Amino acid sequence: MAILETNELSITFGGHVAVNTVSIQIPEKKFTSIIGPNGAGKTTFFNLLSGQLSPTGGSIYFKGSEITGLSAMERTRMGIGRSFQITNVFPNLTVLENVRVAVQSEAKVRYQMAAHFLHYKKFLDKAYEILEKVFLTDKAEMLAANLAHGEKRKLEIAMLLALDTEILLLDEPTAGMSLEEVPAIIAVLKQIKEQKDRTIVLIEHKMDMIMDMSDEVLVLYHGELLAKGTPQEIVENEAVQSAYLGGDFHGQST
Amino acid sequence: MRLGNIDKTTWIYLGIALALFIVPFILTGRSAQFIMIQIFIFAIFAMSYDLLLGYTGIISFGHVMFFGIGAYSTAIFMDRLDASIGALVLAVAVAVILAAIVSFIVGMLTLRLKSHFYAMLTLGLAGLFLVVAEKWRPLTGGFDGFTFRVPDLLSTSESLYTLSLISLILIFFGLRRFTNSPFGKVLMTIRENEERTESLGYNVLHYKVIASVVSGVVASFAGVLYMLSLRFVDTSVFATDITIDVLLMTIIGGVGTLVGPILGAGLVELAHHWLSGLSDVHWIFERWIILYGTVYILVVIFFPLGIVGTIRKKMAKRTAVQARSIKK
Amino acid sequence: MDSLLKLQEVEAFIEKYHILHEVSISVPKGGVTVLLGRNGAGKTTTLRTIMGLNQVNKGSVTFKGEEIRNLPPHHIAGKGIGYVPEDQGIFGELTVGENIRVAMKKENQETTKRMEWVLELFPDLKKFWKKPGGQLSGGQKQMLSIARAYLNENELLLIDEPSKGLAPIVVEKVTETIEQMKEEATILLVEQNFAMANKVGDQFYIIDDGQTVHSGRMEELQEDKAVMKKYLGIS
Amino acid sequence: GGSEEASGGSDDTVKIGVLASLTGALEAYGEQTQRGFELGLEYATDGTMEVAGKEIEVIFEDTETDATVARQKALALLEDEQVDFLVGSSSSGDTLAVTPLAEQYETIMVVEPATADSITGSEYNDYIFRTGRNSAQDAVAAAAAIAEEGVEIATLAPDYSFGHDGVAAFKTAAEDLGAEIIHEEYADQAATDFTANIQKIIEADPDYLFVVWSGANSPWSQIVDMQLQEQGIKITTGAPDIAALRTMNDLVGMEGFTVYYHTLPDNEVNDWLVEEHKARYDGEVPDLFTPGGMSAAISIVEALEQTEGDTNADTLIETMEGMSFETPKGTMTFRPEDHQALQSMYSITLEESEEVDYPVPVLNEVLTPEETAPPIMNQ
Amino acid sequence: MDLIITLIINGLATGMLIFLLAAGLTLIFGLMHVLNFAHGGLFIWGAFTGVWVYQLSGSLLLGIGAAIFTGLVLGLITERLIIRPVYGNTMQQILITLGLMLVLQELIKVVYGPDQVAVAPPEYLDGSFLIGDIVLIKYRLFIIAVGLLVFIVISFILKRTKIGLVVRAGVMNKEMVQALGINIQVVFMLVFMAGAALAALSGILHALYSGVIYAEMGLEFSILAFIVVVIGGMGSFKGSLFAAILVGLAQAFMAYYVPFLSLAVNMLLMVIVLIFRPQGLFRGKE
Ligand SMILES: Nc1ncnc2c1ncn2[C@@H]1O[C@H](COP(=O)(O)OP(=O)(O)OP(=O)(O)O)[C@@H](O)[C@H]1O
Ligand SMILES: Nc1ncnc2c1ncn2[C@@H]1O[C@H](COP(=O)(O)OP(=O)(O)OP(=O)(O)O)[C@@H](O)[C@H]1O
Ligand SMILES: [Mg+2]
Ligand SMILES: [Mg+2]
Repeated sequence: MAILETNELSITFGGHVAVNTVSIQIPEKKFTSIIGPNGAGKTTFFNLLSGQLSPTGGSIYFKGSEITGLSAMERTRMGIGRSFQITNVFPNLTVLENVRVAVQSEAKVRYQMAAHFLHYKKFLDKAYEILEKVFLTDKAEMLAANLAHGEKRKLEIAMLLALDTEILLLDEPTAGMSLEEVPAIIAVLKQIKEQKDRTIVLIEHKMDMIMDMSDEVLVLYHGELLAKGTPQEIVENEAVQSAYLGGDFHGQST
Repeated sequence: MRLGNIDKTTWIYLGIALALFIVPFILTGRSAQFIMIQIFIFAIFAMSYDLLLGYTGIISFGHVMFFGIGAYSTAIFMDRLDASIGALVLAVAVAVILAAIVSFIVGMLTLRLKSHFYAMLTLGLAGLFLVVAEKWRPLTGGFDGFTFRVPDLLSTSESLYTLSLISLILIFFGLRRFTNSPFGKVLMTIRENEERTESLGYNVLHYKVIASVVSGVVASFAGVLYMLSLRFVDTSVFATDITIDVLLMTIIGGVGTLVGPILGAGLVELAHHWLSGLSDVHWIFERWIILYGTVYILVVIFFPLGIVGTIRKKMAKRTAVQARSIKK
Repeated sequence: MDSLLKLQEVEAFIEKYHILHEVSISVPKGGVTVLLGRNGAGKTTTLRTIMGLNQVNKGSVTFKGEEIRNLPPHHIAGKGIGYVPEDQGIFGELTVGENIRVAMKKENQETTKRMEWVLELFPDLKKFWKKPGGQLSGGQKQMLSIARAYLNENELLLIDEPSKGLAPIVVEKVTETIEQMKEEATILLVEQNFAMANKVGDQFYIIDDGQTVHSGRMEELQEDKAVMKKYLGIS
Repeated sequence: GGSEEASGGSDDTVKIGVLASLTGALEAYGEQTQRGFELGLEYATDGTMEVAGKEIEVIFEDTETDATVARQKALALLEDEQVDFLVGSSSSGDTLAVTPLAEQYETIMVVEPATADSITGSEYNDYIFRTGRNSAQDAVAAAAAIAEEGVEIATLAPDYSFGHDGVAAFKTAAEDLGAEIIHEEYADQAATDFTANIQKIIEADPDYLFVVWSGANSPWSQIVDMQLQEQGIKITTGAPDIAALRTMNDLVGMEGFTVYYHTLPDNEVNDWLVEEHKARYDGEVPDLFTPGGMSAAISIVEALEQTEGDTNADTLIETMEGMSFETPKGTMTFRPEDHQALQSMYSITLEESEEVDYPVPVLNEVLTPEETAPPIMNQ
Repeated sequence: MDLIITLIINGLATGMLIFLLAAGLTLIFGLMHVLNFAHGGLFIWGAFTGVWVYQLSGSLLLGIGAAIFTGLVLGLITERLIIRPVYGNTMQQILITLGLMLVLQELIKVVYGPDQVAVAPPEYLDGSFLIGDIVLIKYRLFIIAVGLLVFIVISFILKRTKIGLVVRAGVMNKEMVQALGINIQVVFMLVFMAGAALAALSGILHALYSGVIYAEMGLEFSILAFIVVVIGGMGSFKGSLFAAILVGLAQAFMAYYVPFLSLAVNMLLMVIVLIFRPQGLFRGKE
């Protein structure tokens, strides 16, 4: 069953059609990847799904009900969470606080004005737990602004995990992350998907990762859906090869 | 609540608060107490400003309008009704409700937009309030203003001192709890990155409007106290100068700290008083404003985060450096 | 071999944090030197320090034999060092064209020619010439940043993770570009994409916890499985 | 509070606290008051600085033209210094913030030179005496200078209480004299462009334009530029202090009135004032509010002489009500009903002068205290 | 009809005066994102020094020159000592420039005395033409001309040179601009000096317009300048010109037709613009 579905979804930025009548279904509890050249409209597509942008045409359905007009905040509350390609954290709060706020949102403690936040110790525990998963525990007390680039990426993932939404939209989560840590992060994501039955949608340029994890791959090209299928089908697709993968990819996955 | 749960700083603040209750016994002159009262009032006002500026990241150039609303409500009720506690309570109620309504409307109008719109819209509205106070002369006495009496209970300097101090303490601890609550923590994330807060599932507009209402209400209460101490009202309670003063108090003390604005209020009032009092010493002090302005400049250079902010940062760093060296 | 850029036991602090403990790097003229290391090791800080964007507390940084430690960044840039920062450093409210214009040191035939060459390489930039840089896609930003650095005739280019966020086909292009640039300029490259680093790199340094811990020729590194595993997590 | 008895610090001194704007926008006024007050004490005590065997001590405090500061300084004077008299202040707001304290501390306050009618009107209390003229007096003087049967007058005033009060009082006075107010125009005090206002006045086509203005941003140059006089509209206003007279170069020939200009009054006190002032301040002549400061000092010394040094407020009130005293502006009398000093004003014409670079007021007629008596407004 | 023309011309002149006042602010705020509350201080220093030299020498041109020179010097000192440490930090900018404003305003009184100073335009700009019922005041025509000139010159510089780009880029990412080999500090300094010089220029022009100058006028008018900058859209030069003229005309017409609102016209205009077009009239159109 499709948990998230778009119907002829489009957006135009002053003449430039960034996403062009894309209709897709994202199957529940599966791992879907979106690939495509730079500027193909992947991030924009995410922005439409998560409510950062509103479409100029088409509609979006979440679990069968239309969410096209809802705000980003409402969609998060419904269960659509995302991470950002350009790291987008709270720079002058500590790493721990960054995650804690996401935990708090997940616990739906939103308008509590009279109690001290330390009364919510479980938030802290949960936040630490998540930091551990992404190898950031020793940076917990550091201001997010001072993190190295790769560390910020991990914080992005941590915040998304803390939200614990039904569907996780990940925009190039491992860009700039050290080679040794990429597999570990992948493992975390896989684990979440398996243990918690989550749906994951991933934008990536790292083909080996895509090949390894995806149940299905969607290819965007110039804002349009160019192809979809299993990883193997996609890699063998000639259109995809010439538009995206380039000369080195002839079926093999490095 | 168990006492053991209260953290160390709370005890320190409580201690200072208690010590302040003793001040009137030492400082018996009414004019000295008047200065203290002014400090308390402006400390309250500055804290309300800090809630906006320091915690939520909203700049207001017209915060004085809430102060003025409090001031005029009090003055008019004291003058038109009688100088009784009942009338005062009514005045406070009206002040608070009016401030809440105005801040709510302004907030709804502008807080969905980027920060400086709130600043300029409040500046504009404060200007309009000033014009209204100017023009509605039967009620406000216009530019010249009018004097009035206050309830007998509050006519002594000591009782007013006590009232303002108690208000300051209650509001300080109230706001401290408010900013330390889960709600308050979200305010800080809004200051840092509004869109991200939204995408974490928080309704940013609600938070900002609530913060601006709370801030407006507290500011109007400061206006009430101000009137009780001054017993005279004119249109200057809507003047931009007051906003600027309170802005300076907040920044000098350190935004986002709550204690900072209190310290800032104390420093600004005392420095002002002290410098202007020096004019007998040397002619240069007749131009004390030059020194006063210089102080602002020096504070920024030497205490870039405000006094409290800079000190806190220094302390935080020391602990961090210690922690690191221990780790190694 | 004559080294173009030389860092000797450089120590650097950011505010009070001791970030670089002892970094010694020698970049020979011509060719590509790659800096490797895990997240937070201090690679970016090293590049920034060379560029004068961080203070050097100890040690020396020489460029063509001349001490450049703690000179203002624009002086350092003026000596012929170009920089492609990790976060791309795009001026978000300026259009693509304006971003490029700001970067041009001279507006003469030579630079115009270079510009045309880069635009050919990244046609997206030409397409979005009038679009504010902030609205580009992540990869387009990366292209713009590289293009900017290539415009001027620099002797040394510091490039921080250029392949990050680029589609494979573009990574190929960037790899080509770097190989092209190599002809005219020396390159100091930070890269997590090992395949790419391996392809373009001549020699390497590994930084770990603010220290240069290992160096050698790129071909040697591939052989040295132990080092690869220890510092780069590649097995 | 019960313990707030007004009693002099010690028995053989009389303390006087003077509040004035010594810095800020009104500091020129504050300085005039200060100089006048010092000279006045000297004059009234023949240089001994003693009255009825008591030494006089004066403390000047700067209100910064801020009501809060004024109140705080007044409290300091009343409490810490235990002054026997308050004097001041340069702005009506500062003064109104302080007058209730005079009542509370049962201390006489001589208001000088704040002009708001409400000080001796709606906000009156028994402890307040005013040597300064009030807005209504200005208005009556202005009317006396030009109004007569059949004259049509338009007014231009700043759009706040000072302007509105002034015009209202002027209107009453002028209409009493048979003139007609055919147009009232109010302009933003901080306006840079008065074209619209002046245009409307031109359209109303009066015989006279009466201007009430205070504050630096004056409409004069524009009035001249719009060629009102050429279009048959005569201009009249109160002549201001010397600094502001410089802005009125183009208004030579204008008829109006003034509170004071040093050449106008013809009496010994003024002669002394002008001479001493010049001697002491580098040849400068006393300005608009200098005689006011002097009058305030003289009134206090006079009262103390009559009470033989008794500073008890009730005694003083009794003494001062109806008391007349000689000032640079001739005889002043505190009207018993509202404690406003009735005083001479001067009907004048602005004329060019050889000696100075600004137009000087030349006397047409002295308007007697009775002629310029304002309505009683504290009932 | 005559009336309308008179009102329009005078409204235009007021508008130009306000534009000149806001131009320096727009430059500094629009390009450098510095909230310069000391703008009014630079304005009065231009006014007082300019008037002093003008009255001493009898030449308005010298007076204007002196004002501009004062602006440049003060701008230089201010930028180096006061502004440079606080780029990018709005709050510190507010505090430090307000401090400077107080100092500048008070120093005027030390140097030129506390009294207001009266001044009239030179003979050739004094007086007015009366054409039918239309009053044309010479000095106002002069102001309109100067305003247009300033607008054209600045627009030209911003369009034709890289300086506007460099400054804007420098504000967005100072380090990157430096890394591109540009000495951004010098560029910032020059722009700030230019802004200060514009403030000072508007000071002397304003002095002759209103006939008197006094130390406190600085703060009063800088708030007006801020309003204009906001209405026009922050940093848009065209916007400032347009907004200033709008405010000038609104003042003129409101004072004539709806006098009871004339006190509130600036604020009202800003409130309306903020509510209906919060980005300002011209933002994003350039
Ligand atoms: N806010 C915006 N305004 C105008 N154009 C935009 C905006 N956001 C994106 N675009 C344009 O839409 C196109 C798609 O951008 P998008 O960021 O979705 O690409 P992407 O597929 O995520 O690329 P990458 O892999 O490089 O991140 C690009 O050409 C980009 O310039
Ligand atoms: N302003 C700062 N304050 C404190 N620590 C900082 C600051 N900036 C960087 N650091 C720390 O310095 C270390 C080195 O950072 P740097 O950005 O050089 O790493 P990097 O090797 O480039 O990592 P990445 O591959 O993730 O980009 C990191 O641990 C980072 O947390
Ligand atoms: Mg993208
Ligand atoms: Mg890095």
